[in-house]
Amino acid sequence: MMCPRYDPERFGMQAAAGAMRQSDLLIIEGTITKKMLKRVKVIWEQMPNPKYAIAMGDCACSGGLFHDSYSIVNEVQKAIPIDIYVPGCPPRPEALLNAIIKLREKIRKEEVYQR
Amino acid sequence: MSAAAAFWEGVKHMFKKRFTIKHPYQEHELPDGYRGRHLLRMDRCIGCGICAWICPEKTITMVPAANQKTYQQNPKNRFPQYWYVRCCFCHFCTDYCPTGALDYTKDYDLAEYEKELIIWSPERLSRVPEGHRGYQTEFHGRAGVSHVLPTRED
Amino acid sequence: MSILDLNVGPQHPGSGHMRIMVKTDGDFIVEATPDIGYVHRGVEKIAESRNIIKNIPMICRPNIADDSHLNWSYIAPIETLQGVEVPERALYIRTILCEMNRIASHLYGMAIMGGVFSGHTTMYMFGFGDRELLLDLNEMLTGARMTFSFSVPGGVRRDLPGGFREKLLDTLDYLELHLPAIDRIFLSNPIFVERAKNVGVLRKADAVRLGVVGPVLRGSGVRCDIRKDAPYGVYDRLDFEIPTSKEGDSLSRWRVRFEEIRQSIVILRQAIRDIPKGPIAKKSPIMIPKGEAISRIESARGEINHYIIGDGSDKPYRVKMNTGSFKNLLALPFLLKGVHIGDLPIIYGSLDYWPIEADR
Amino acid sequence: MTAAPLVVEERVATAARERLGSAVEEVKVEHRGRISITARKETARDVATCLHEMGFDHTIAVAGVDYPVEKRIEVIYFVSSFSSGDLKHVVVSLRINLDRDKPSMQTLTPIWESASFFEREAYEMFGVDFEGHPNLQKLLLQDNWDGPPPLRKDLRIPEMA
Repeated sequence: MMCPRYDPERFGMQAAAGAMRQSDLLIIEGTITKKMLKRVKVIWEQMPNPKYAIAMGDCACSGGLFHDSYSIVNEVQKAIPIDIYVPGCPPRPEALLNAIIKLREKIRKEEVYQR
Repeated sequence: MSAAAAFWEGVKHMFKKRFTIKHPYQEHELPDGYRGRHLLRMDRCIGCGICAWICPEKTITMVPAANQKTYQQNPKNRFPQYWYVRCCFCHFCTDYCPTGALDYTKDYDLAEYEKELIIWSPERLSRVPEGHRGYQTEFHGRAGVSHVLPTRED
Repeated sequence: MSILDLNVGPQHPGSGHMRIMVKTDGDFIVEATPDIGYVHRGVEKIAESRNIIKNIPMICRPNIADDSHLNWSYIAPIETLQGVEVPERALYIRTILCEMNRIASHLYGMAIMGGVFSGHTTMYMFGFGDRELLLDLNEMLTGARMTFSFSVPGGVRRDLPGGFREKLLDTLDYLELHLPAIDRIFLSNPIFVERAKNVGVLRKADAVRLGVVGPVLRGSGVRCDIRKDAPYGVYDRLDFEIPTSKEGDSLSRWRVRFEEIRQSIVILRQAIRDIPKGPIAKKSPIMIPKGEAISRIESARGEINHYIIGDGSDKPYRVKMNTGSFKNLLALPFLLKGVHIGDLPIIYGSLDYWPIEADR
Repeated sequence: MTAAPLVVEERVATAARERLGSAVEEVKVEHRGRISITARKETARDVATCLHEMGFDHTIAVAGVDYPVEKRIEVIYFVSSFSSGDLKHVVVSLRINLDRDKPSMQTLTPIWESASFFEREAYEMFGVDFEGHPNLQKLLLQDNWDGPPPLRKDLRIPEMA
């Protein structure tokens, strides 16, 4: 999605590439295994409030193709509050951009203290 | 090959045609046969459940049609219901459907705030997106149980 | 001499999660042990519980940048066991999809592993920009951008759509014009050459001893490519060279991948020119007869094997999946010994390591 | 596929039979490019060294297979060759049968260093103990994995009917 054709910087978005303390949107892209869940929680705690999370792709939303695997976390929303689910395997870049536009509408509507 | 040549290579691209598609205002034109959301033709579905059987993630559950509508070709009154949060869009269901009741659409925007909203009932599936051309027979596998596909001279 | 522990964390701008536990003494790495498994999804266990058609989308997921090779490598043993004779046209269509995928996968690797890891954003934009054109072709042929699940035992699922031939030839012409630009800004850019030359040198003997595969092996001067050594599909009818280079450093590995893009363009032109007419699939039941078979397919990251044991039912008894990245992982601790910490991204990037494919 | 004369495969098979003799239970040429050698646990190491000298210098895969009915676990080393020209298309599968309750064998890493990560994975997924392996630890599973080795047939996942 970050590529020149669907340039997200038009929306004021930049890949933080690991700088969790300055980012406020966490896109969970792909499967969360049990081994990775600890690290995802650590990242989520490090992000400053208000922060939002998008579950991108089937594996992040519901385990998708690997829903009956022994090392997969099927419901990520138990660990991290997810704001928007983007189905698709992987979803199209436009689907993710539309989801981010939808998230911005949700942010405008709700007050900050609700976070 | 000096660094200046490399730098000039990048600068040269400033004068070329812009590559970015301004997404919400310009749309990338999708080819026919793009594997997006499914389209269900409720007058063709016989409720056999082959789509539910072949689905790798068990996304499809067979549910009765809403508001007691009955279809004579579907005695058991069972229609596929998709939970798109689990669907991998491989479209084996469309290929294996013996009566060709399922079809490809170019609709890919399915994001929702809650997971339960992404459950598509048969009625919601049978809504035809605008600009949908019935290319169903051209791409449709009509494979029956074993997947022999029609030959098509290029 | 104080040894400090440094975690090159599981999440980093590269593709997929993989941690390298690095022990450093000052600026130099004493020892680096890779800690993988953050994206291990147990593909082999699930594959034993689904029938061979249901397995296809799942088997292709570990490497979505290189989906068609995993698919072909999973299908090949089933076809040998079933004894089904795949029609010519289907083999040609598979070769076309695989070579398009190899170019897209190399561009992805150069963009992320080469560009982002060495802070070279222009290469990132060039690589992903050109890759989009190939994804459009994939959409046209199979209906999906990266995850096709396109080959089924006995053939392929769709025929070439109208207008595909012209669009493919146009894209190849554009790529051939744009490759020198990529070469000027990246491979021959003195800033990148300074960082990548004589960095992470893997000599020929070590490459053979460690059993690395693909461009990493050919970068060290070993001329080995499954498409030439044990030709499958229609590769014995296509003539192309195998690019190798002697030095075995990071730059030569990228140079080998860059030349392979050129060779893939040559292959694609021949394949689209003499593709025969005829059926694209043959009726084959959803069942694997008793027996076992192993396949060898050359993917963008090296040799992929699928070892499948059938027991007569529709579910495979055992699927052993083996990918190039898992074999190249052995070179990482060897290459990182006694290296300056600044070279770690360059060496790790030059292996074009795809953690999801390695963890399976 | 034309039945090309299996010259190379026959030559390798006969060479293996002479040099190993009793150490090998069975040497079979399956079809073009595939030879399978079944060896016992004790003689695995010298069969491996003999194959290494013959030119098979790296492993392309090590697969574990669990046969609960026959109470055995089979470890298969698929080896091939980079250096020698005519052996490039040949894959030799060295099969070793181990008892299922306590599967353990001597590691072949000193001979084929490319097998070290494969053996760690077989140790983790099947519980096969490779004596003498440089660092036999977990590779893929999560840190607090307490279940049985996952790829054994007795760990059932929900979908297994």
